[in-house]
Amino acid sequence: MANQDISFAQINDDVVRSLVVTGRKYYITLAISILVTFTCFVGPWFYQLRYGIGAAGMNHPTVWGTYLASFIFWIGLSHSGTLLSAVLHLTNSEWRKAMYRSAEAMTLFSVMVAAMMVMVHVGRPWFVHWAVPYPNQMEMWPNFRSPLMFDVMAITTYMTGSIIFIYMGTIPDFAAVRDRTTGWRHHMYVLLSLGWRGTDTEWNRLHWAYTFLAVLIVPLAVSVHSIVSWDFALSVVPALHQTIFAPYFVVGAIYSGTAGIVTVMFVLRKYMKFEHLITKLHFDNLGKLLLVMSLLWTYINMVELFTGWYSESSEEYEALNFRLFGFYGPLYWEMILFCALAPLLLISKRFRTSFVPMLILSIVINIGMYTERFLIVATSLPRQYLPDAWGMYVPSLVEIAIMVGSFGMFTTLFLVFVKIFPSISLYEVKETLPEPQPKPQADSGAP
Amino acid sequence: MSVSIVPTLKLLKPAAMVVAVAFFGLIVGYWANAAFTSGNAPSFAPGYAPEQPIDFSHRVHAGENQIDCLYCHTQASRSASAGVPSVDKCAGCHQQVATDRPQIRRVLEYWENQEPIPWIKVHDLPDFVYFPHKRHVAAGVACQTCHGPVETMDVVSRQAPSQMGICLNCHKEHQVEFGTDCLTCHK
Amino acid sequence: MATNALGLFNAPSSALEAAGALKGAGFDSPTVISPIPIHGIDEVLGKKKSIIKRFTFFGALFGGIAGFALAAGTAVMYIHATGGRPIIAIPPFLIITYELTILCGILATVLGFILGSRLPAFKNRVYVPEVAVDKFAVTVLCEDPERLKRAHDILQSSGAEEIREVEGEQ
Amino acid sequence: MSFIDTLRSRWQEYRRPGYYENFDYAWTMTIDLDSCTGCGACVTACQAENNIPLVGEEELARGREMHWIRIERYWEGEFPNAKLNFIPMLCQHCDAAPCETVCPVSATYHNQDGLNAQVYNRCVGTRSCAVYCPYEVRYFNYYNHEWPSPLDQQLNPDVTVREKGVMEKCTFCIQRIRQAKDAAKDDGRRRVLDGEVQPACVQTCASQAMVFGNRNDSQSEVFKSMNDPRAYHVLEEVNTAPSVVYLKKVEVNG
Repeated sequence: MANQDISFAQINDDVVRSLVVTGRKYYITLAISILVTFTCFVGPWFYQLRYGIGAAGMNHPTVWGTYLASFIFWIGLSHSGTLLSAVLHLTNSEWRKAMYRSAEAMTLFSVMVAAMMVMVHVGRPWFVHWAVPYPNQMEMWPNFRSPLMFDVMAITTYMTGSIIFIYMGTIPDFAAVRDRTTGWRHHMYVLLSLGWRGTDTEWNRLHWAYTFLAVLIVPLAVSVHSIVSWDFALSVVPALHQTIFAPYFVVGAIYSGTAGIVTVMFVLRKYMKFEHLITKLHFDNLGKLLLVMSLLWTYINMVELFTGWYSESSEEYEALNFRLFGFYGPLYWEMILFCALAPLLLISKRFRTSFVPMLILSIVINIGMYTERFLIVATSLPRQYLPDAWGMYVPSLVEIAIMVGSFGMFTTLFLVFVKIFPSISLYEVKETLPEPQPKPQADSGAP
Repeated sequence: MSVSIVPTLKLLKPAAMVVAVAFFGLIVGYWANAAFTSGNAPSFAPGYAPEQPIDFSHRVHAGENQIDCLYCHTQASRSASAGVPSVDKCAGCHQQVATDRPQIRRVLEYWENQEPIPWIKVHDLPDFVYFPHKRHVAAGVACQTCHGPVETMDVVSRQAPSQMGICLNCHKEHQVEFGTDCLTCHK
Repeated sequence: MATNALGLFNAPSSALEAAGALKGAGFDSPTVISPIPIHGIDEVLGKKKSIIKRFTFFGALFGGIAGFALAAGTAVMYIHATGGRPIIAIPPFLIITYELTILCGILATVLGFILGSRLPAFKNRVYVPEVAVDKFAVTVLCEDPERLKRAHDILQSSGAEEIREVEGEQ
Repeated sequence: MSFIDTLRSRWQEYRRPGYYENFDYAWTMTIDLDSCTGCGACVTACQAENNIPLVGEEELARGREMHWIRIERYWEGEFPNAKLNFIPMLCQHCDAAPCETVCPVSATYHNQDGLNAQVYNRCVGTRSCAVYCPYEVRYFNYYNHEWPSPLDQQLNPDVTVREKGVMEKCTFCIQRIRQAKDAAKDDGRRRVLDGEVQPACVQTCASQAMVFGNRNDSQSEVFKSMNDPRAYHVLEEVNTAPSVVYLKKVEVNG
């Protein structure tokens, strides 16, 4: 909820200002992020396309590497936005209204970056369209029994669903912004708002459509990340072939996604000057959610260890041993520190309502979560059944560059977004304010 | 005061035209690619008819004089590739037949110099496809099925676009045992 | 083009009052334009039946059937046996079914929304930019000057801040 | 009614695991570990037969070896009593192969001859099959390999040279199987005779530790060999139903 003493008009002013008035800081950030995207993502990727996947550090037992870890990370980051927004919409939460738009945008862009990571990951991206069902002269269709095909279907659906969900929720705001802008912006918003007016019929239809979308999107979002987990869990690789993986990934995804929202909220609040709209209350609530997710995540992580430990099968045991005490052992303990211990600070209300510590914690959590994804790939595959084929995987420079570049790409997309989409939902924030009361009779009647 | 998206749409007419043309171009380009250049190289397109070192006419040999395909392309019934006849084969007849024509003299020149004629391959398959002529000749598939009416051509041109669908259709039509198994053609 | 009376209000309650009064006076369905959805509008203007739910339901149903048909049909069209599993393997195909159910459900909902809300607006529709900020407007189509006058009076008595005559479609 | 009957029979057909039931061949290999000397001739033969690139020292150090069959070496005991065991590891052509189910584009699948097929030109390079394979016998082309002249002259024309970004693995020398089938057809025989097909590794094995053949034919050499009491499958607990059978080494003194 926003502060109660701001007026409807002020919200319009704030949002239009955030779209139209652009400071030098914005352009500098945009330039840097575009530069990073090109030098760290596009460039190395082209090198890799010419040379082959050999440019990355993957080798014989560890054929999957950081590209896949980044893919899961971005998909995970995408998980909170739309899911949280839909759940909170269905439960009529007031505090959702000031933050859901940018959370959804985060979803959308991280799904896009994740899709790019798939392109980077595969050996022959120029044939990636073969994983799409379309009639062709070869009469070949994709293999729908494959967990990777589930991924293709789920992520396509999720991306489509997220685009529609964010767009539909923004139509009234496009209309509000349309009236205040001129030139090309005006024409863009005319088209985007579809000629929305805000009549009773329109509101009614929007409400129903939006609610149905939310209902459809909640199970979808849960399915997407469990399907991503099955890429691993449906194999017979020790330490990956686990039933806990689906909930583990879903929880991890919501966890890192919520931390991502905290980061984005902080940046929006600070640089778009939404201090009166995004308040301590939001950080408090998000902090509680983070705490819950962190505890859940820790629990599932323990269960994962237990099954390996109790099974006492030599390959499970070896994989576990390698993860905890092997070459990447320190990374594992870093992950525990960042994702299981550090978030315990959230128990304190004072911590939850202070902005900078929350920002630092959210970034720390996401570093930990990236480590988690990296460890899943880099400590399971090198220790499989046959010890002769054991190996070691270290990311190459190209891989690290592309990982950094993917952050640049995400930032670029987000920066473009904040200048086109009203990043605060105008009408829903207004809804949280006290309803305007009719003025005393004396004032009315004047034409 | 009223609202409508039509004025903006009208403004966008030129842009829409560009998009429409680009879209149309994309579709035409896709179609052209699928129909003519599938298989990556321009030489895989139907209608490819390179100029050969000798103006050899299949119409005269196979059409008018009714020489069997397998008389010259003997390898077709024995091995995977149909093969091009050696100069010896040409000389076998043309030491007697029509020796005065300039083109024949050139053939005999090759023969006397003990050099092969540098024929240019017209029908080519991608390298990852294995097509045994032997099996198909043994199964009674006419050469014309894939190569077209060669006996009417003065200059041989490519007929079938060598696409997987064509192989598959034929195999399905004739109910070849395990004919759609990938390993039948790819190995 | 038709003439419409449009009254601007600064509170949703007075706008609703005006709309109710107009309806009671025999005007056919006044339109309330507001910056936020108004609670309790159904009681004044009558409950609106939405066709969206049907779209969502049948879209999802179609998606489910199409999803299974896509997976099973394409598996049968070119048979590649994999991993000793049946060609039509139920558990994996259920996932495809699930995803396509949701995808088609979402797309059908969008279609339902577009049709149900009469968007996009291709004709000039009655609108004033103030309603996107903090004003609530009630507008009604008036065929002749006499009805315009009556609408004017009703709006006035309900406490309209400002009354305009606007050309356009409802 | 007949339409429903057809539908039902088709449905039952498609619900049967593996779909192909009455096929002529089920290619199988047995490897007698008692005879295996670990000489590595099979590795070399395979390399020559199947156009497998030599990756070079540098790539080898990065763990990107390429050989469809490898000799795994396992030491037992401490120095004075140390013992060395060998086990040649190649694609097991599992009947319930995990790698097949995961390929999104059906580049790898099971064919009617019991072979685990890998179609190179369909592969998009997700590398998931290599992750799913418990035997680690799938090898990936990390870049375009070159055969500097005159090595290019020894490439086998019957085998595709693989591009970068493509997964490859043992095919049981499919080109030889196809050739033998061709010869059988020319002779008007329905089946290949036992011993007519030999993959390069089997042909090369000096101690004749490997036997290859059709296990559907109860007269075949391989059928006898795989029913030896010493026979076992590697990683039987993963339930992949491999087509490669190992014969246990006979221990002399404990």
